[in-house]
Amino acid sequence: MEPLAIAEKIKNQFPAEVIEVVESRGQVGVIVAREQIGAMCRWLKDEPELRMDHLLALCGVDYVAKNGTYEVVYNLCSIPLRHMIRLRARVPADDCRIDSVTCLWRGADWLERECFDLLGIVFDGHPDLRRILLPEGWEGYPLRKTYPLRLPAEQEWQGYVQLKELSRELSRFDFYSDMLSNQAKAGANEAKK
Amino acid sequence: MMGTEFRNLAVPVRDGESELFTVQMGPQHPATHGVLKLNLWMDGETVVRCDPDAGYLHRGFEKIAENKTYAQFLPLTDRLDYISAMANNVGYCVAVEALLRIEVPLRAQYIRTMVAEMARITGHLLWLATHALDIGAMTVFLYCFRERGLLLDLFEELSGARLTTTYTRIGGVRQDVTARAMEKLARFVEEFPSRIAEYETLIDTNRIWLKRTKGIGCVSAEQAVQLGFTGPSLRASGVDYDVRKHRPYCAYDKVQFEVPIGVNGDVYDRYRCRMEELRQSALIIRQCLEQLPPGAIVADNAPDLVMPLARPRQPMAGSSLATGYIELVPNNDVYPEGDVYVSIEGSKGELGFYFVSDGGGRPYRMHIRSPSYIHIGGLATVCEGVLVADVIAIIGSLDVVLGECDR
Amino acid sequence: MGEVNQVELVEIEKGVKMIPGANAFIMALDKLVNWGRAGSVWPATFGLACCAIEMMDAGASYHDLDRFGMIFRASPRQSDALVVAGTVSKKMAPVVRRVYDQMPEPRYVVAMGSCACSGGVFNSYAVVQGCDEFLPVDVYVPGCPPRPEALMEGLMRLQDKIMGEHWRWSRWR
Amino acid sequence: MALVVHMLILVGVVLLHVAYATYFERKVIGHMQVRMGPTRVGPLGLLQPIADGIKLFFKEDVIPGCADRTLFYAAPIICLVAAMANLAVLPFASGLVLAKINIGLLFVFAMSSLASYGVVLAGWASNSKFSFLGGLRSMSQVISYEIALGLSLVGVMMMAGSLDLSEIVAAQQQSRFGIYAIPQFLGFFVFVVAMLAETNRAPFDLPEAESELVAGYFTEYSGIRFSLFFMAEYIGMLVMASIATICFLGGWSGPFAVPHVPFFWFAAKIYGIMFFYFWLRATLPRYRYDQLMSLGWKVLIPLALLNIVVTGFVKTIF
Repeated sequence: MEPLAIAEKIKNQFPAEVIEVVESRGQVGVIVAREQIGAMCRWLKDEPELRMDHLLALCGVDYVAKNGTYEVVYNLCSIPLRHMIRLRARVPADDCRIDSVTCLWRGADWLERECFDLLGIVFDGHPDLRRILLPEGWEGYPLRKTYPLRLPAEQEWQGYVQLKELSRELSRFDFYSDMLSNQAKAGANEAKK
Repeated sequence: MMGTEFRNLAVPVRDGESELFTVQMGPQHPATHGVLKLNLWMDGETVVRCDPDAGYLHRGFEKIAENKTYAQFLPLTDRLDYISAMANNVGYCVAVEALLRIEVPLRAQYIRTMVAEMARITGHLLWLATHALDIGAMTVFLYCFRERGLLLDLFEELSGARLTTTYTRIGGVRQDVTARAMEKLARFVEEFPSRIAEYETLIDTNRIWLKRTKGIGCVSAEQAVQLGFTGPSLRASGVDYDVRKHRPYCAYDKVQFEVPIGVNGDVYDRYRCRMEELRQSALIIRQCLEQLPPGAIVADNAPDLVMPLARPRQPMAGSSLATGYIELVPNNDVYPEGDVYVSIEGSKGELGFYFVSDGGGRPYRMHIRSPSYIHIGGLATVCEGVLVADVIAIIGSLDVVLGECDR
Repeated sequence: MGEVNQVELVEIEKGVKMIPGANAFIMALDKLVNWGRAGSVWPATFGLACCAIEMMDAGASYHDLDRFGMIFRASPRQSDALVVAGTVSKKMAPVVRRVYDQMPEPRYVVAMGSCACSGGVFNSYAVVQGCDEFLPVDVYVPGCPPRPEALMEGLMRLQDKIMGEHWRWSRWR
Repeated sequence: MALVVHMLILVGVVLLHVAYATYFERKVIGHMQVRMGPTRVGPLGLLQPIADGIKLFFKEDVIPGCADRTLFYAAPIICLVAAMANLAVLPFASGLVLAKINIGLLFVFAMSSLASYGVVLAGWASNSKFSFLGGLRSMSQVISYEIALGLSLVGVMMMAGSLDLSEIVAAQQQSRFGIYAIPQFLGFFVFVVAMLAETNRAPFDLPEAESELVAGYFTEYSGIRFSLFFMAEYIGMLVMASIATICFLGGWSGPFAVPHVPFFWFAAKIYGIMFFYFWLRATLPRYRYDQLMSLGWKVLIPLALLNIVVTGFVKTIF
């Protein structure tokens, strides 16, 4: 089925939810509100004419600077019918929550965890929402536009700071550390002279 | 780091008499293919629950991409699935070209198809090597590396690097193929099927191999789709989904090939599927060699920087190799606003790129749909109730690369 | 004792002398120990990223590290060298350090690839900018990834380094 | 005094053989895998085992903090002593045996099962999960295959009428075929399979399965203690190869006598069997734990029992 026709069908089924239909490079994205996302996905998956059984990708995009929302993007495709559609659910920045679709696709589990990990979007109903790519205890959400690419020293992850301290402490057991410290002393003495 | 709390999953402990035994396999473990960590709850040797932990190779690709121009990010794609870097280059360039509306000349399309298939062969060979090593057949490992070496030499001839090739460019390929390399490739393709037969004689008729792989880690078709599996791991379960056929890119609609489909979705079927794919890849390369048309290798409107040009071309606005800190001028003609999701069939499965452009010279957002990440996510389901030795076989058969998984 | 001194010792190479007539060599035990260590450097099987593939290639038939007596050991307790092959992310860094701490003395670290040397192309929030921030590195092998030959060269430099050591013996416990 | 000298000579010779068995293995497997094996340390890499030994001897000996120290110390020694004790009863040539005892075969069984205590203690004392699993696997594997191993040799005992290893060889030389491997082919087959399992070699190397359990029961051992395990394993292989030679392949007898070297054929046969070990390691994948058990209990033991019945039947009739 043509992507625009699919978008039209979605619009008919959920008139209150669809905010906008965007076409870009032959692909169609349907911008929707977040409230009915679970029901919408279920309908897309079960409707015999659509049968969107394959969740290609799920990711979040930070549009906070633009319009104060995050978007969770669902790229869906139908393996038997060979068509695809993109859902873009808007999540307001001040209430970063959306319903989970893990009950529809088991594979969404990790994708949602990643989205939570990197963008801080909370998925209600997710069985096990915790950090995945970044270690526990990491502060901030790297893919937000406000997050720096390179961390300043004061924002460094505590685990790594501790590791550096530990390695400094353990370095006195290194074979060459005695030698090096002696050399450093000798160098300092020479400098004094 | 991980406590012994069981969260919300009910763990079947046999009426309190047996305690579960937790093992943290990895990140430093010979069989986890890099830095995957598996938290296993075991009852004796049976795995009751498996909780994979990824992220030990998280390098922030998606954040880096937002801070680089499209051309600058290209070399980094090599390091995604570093086993078949060529395929990543092709995937990235196909996606960027869709976003920037660039039409690639036919010759470049064919060359890309060819190198992508070569990458698939190298990927599958490495997979077979490590998978066999995990199951204990160590000699296959070295035989596979022998053939892989020949292909790496060819990559070197094409691009100058063995592993991290950066061969394709946005709008084409880096340089034209040489006659000598094509001759070598033709010889390789001629000989390769007999080498596949050699691997098969080593393990295919081996009773221990069959016992270790048949009926292990079965994934039903429905389950595989649910989990989001793609590539050979999905096709082994009997689902006919191949991006090369579904949404053809490059020259895949101009060559003939078959997509091998499995039945049971067990470790053995995944192994068979990949072995057949090796044969099909050789077939595709042969057809590409025969059909390779003459012509340009770069599109006219390709925004490239370092290639020797036949005729002067528009440089990409505001970008140079040193633009790391240069402010780009937004140019909606060169970088139109919009978003696009384009995927290719990598050697592990569907490798997709989702781009959002806001008209600036850099991607506003880039998401990489990496098959390995999704396969590892499904590992917990597949590994429930199997023996610990089977966990190793299953990880091997799903063919995961952590560089791609953790990004 | 005087008689022994009269025998002319023939110096074969630096630090190794031979007593002519008798089938005997005189050398420092140090030299022998270093020779043994240099001849059997067992790296830990510890691949992190792209470089691990080239490390495997170095162990495979074309290059074959086994020729130098190097075999990969899975357990850090039985290995002598840690080849940090690939990007070290911050999440991984404590694990790398722990593997290093598990290794018995004398232990050596080879930083393989630009990422392990300096962070390489990945200058981002999640990547350690060079594993020497928390490990004492002996040999740096540049390249992205280094070819197997480059790794072999690095390991040979490590052998040279081992040959030059003095009294690096462990405490008897 | 002479006994002590003999003992020392034996231990020295065996240790040298063990060292060079590792070299032999690396070379054989190397060539099977289109590589070279060690070539750089000494001419043709011949000094490789010496270098390995020196390195391991001067390496730090790590004892994990939460390990049980006493058992951790004891385990490799138990392994090595049990393996070495076997050497005493092996007849390398006619009359060339340290202790000629009339229950030699039983002694070998006893010692080889004692060695598994060392393994299981190592797994337990390391207080590491991989070691623990490796130790348990090894224990159950040895117990299961010990039965098949013992039963497969009952046929030999019945034919030879003795448990004394020298007498078994002597009886074999007088038998119709000269070696028992032909009439006892069933027993020989069971013995070879059980022998591989007993010595934890491929395809039954589950206790030290590298891809599953890192290094199995000796994961936590380093330096010289690790090399003790290594030696014990290779001596175990040598002992099992000797038993196979003595009980099935006619011991030191050969097609023609080699002057001055009475143990020539014995050594040649042992090296043939060692080659077989390495060959299998380069060829076969690894069994899974439960498959290994079902092979042992459902195939090998019934086969060995069948062999006993047939042997007894034939012996009664003829």
